[in-house]
Amino acid sequence: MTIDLKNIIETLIFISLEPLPKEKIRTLLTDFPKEEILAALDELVQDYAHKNRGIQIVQVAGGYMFSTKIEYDPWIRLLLRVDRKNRLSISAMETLSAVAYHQPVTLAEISAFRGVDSSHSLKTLLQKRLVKIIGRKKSPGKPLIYRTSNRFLSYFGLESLKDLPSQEEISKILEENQEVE
Amino acid sequence: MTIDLKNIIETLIFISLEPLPKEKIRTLLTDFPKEEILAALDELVQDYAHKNRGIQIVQVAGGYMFSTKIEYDPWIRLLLRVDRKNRLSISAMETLSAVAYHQPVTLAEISAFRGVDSSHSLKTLLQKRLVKIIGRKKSPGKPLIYRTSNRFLSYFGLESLKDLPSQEEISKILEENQEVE
Amino acid sequence: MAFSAQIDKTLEMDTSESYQVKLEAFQGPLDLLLFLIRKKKIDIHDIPISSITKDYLKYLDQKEKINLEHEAEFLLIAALLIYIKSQMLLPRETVPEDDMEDPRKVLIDRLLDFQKIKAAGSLLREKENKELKKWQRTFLPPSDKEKEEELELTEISLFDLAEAFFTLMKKKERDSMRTIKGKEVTHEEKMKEMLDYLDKHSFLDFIEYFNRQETFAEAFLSFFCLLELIKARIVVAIQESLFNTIKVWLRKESPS
Repeated sequence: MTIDLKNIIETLIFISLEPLPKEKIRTLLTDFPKEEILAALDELVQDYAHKNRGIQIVQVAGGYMFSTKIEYDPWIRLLLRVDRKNRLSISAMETLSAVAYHQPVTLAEISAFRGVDSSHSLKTLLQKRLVKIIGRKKSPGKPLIYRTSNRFLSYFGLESLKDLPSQEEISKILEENQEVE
Repeated sequence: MTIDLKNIIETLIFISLEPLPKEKIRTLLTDFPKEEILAALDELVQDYAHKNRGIQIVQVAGGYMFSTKIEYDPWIRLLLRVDRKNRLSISAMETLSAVAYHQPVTLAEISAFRGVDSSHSLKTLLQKRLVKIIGRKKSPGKPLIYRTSNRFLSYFGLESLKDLPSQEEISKILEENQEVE
Repeated sequence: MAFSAQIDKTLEMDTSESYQVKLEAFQGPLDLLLFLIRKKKIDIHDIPISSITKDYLKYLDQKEKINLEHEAEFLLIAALLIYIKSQMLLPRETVPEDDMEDPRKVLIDRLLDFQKIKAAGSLLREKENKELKKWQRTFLPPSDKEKEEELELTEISLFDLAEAFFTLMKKKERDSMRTIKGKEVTHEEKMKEMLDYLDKHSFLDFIEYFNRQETFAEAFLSFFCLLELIKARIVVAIQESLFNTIKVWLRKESPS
């Protein structure tokens, strides 16, 4: 059997428990030219995407990782004997969206955006590691500053913060809401 | 996309925490006839075996599981080595937290606080330059005294050590969440 | 007014929750305000402030019976509305239009921001629903030939760091409580512990070992045990110079 660049990359992504960044793959494979690596990577992702397969390679949080496809969720839960994974509460989701769109942000700012005290939701998000403390604001009281984490990105299947729903998508939702009422 | 028996099996083997026995697969997929399951399983193993791939499905300890191929071991080791270098283990983080909140501090004091010998973690932190030696204590044995470095501050976005989260701030987060759960 | 009746019903729902307002429909004053605007089927940019304010203040009236302390934001919104209302009621001076900032703008901006967050939240929810059905492995494949490493973290934040510390501190507090309460280390146990340690490690740094003892009693006991072990010629203790640590070694020829 031959040593194949595509196979090496497949193995690396398979073995990595975190999304494996493109740059890291390149630094690990210094013997191969950059173009070849990128081409093999693309080909690999396409292989999994196009063929009728149960598992796939997804691009999240700035890296590549293996994941199952959504349609097989019922069988996985059967195997692992678990219920549907818990969703975030409404207030946690809103708090998270306030952090995502206004980061870096303080608790007071989040509460102002949402119009309610958000300390409880923020705690939940910290515990779930979807949000992290990155330091303190240089203002009176030196409040802690929060940002979304890498786990946030993979939780929502986002490659980077640029992939957050855009202003256009949000405006569309707002218009739809108005039409409904 | 269609739900395919072979894909279901592939997903189950992928996500299973231990080698997945044939019988287990059959008990999970009672909707499918036994012959079909065995045929799909064979086909799946053949797929991986015959095509030039980086990963394979192997039969061990009475079950099926995904495995990497031996020829790619050098790259796996490379990845694991790089990962280790860039990560802080839980014990290193505990040690770092002990230094951060108790500084200036000696190894014996850190070990006493954590209840385990912390020399290895401390060495890691020194190598990562998150901790520095500032001198020796004027006590029997003249142990070295450690402090967090400037790099520690910039890593965590802190202006000064006064900005570390206080016990009140953290216990608020920890305790109220415990009530919820 | 039919509309008021409907609002009142909603208010009853809220008051029964003693206004923590964790209902699906309402999370707080901005939510309520949006609700009021929507029920009147009006554009957010064209809020008929006086009637909305009336409804809102009525709502606040009811709320006062309950719990105002926690929701400082309520007062802020109320103050904002009252301010806007007063501006609208006051006879206008003849100031050129564009010199006057529309007091409603502040409120509209906040409401728009708020709406956007809610809308973004609903878009994220769709993604969440999809992602929760995908599964990743949380373990290294067993084929990995490297020896098992301790669990590692990739992204540590200040919170993780602080949490690690205060959790350790709590654990230590609990442990020392237990020791004080009764768990007495016996002479034999301590002796065995020291010998086990010496078996595993080539030597024992006694100062460090001494410092690591959780209580004074235990530290004293370990010192006593050391003396006994020396006397029994099981170990040898060496202090290279004054103030240097005491190193304890197992005697090779020690009676077994």
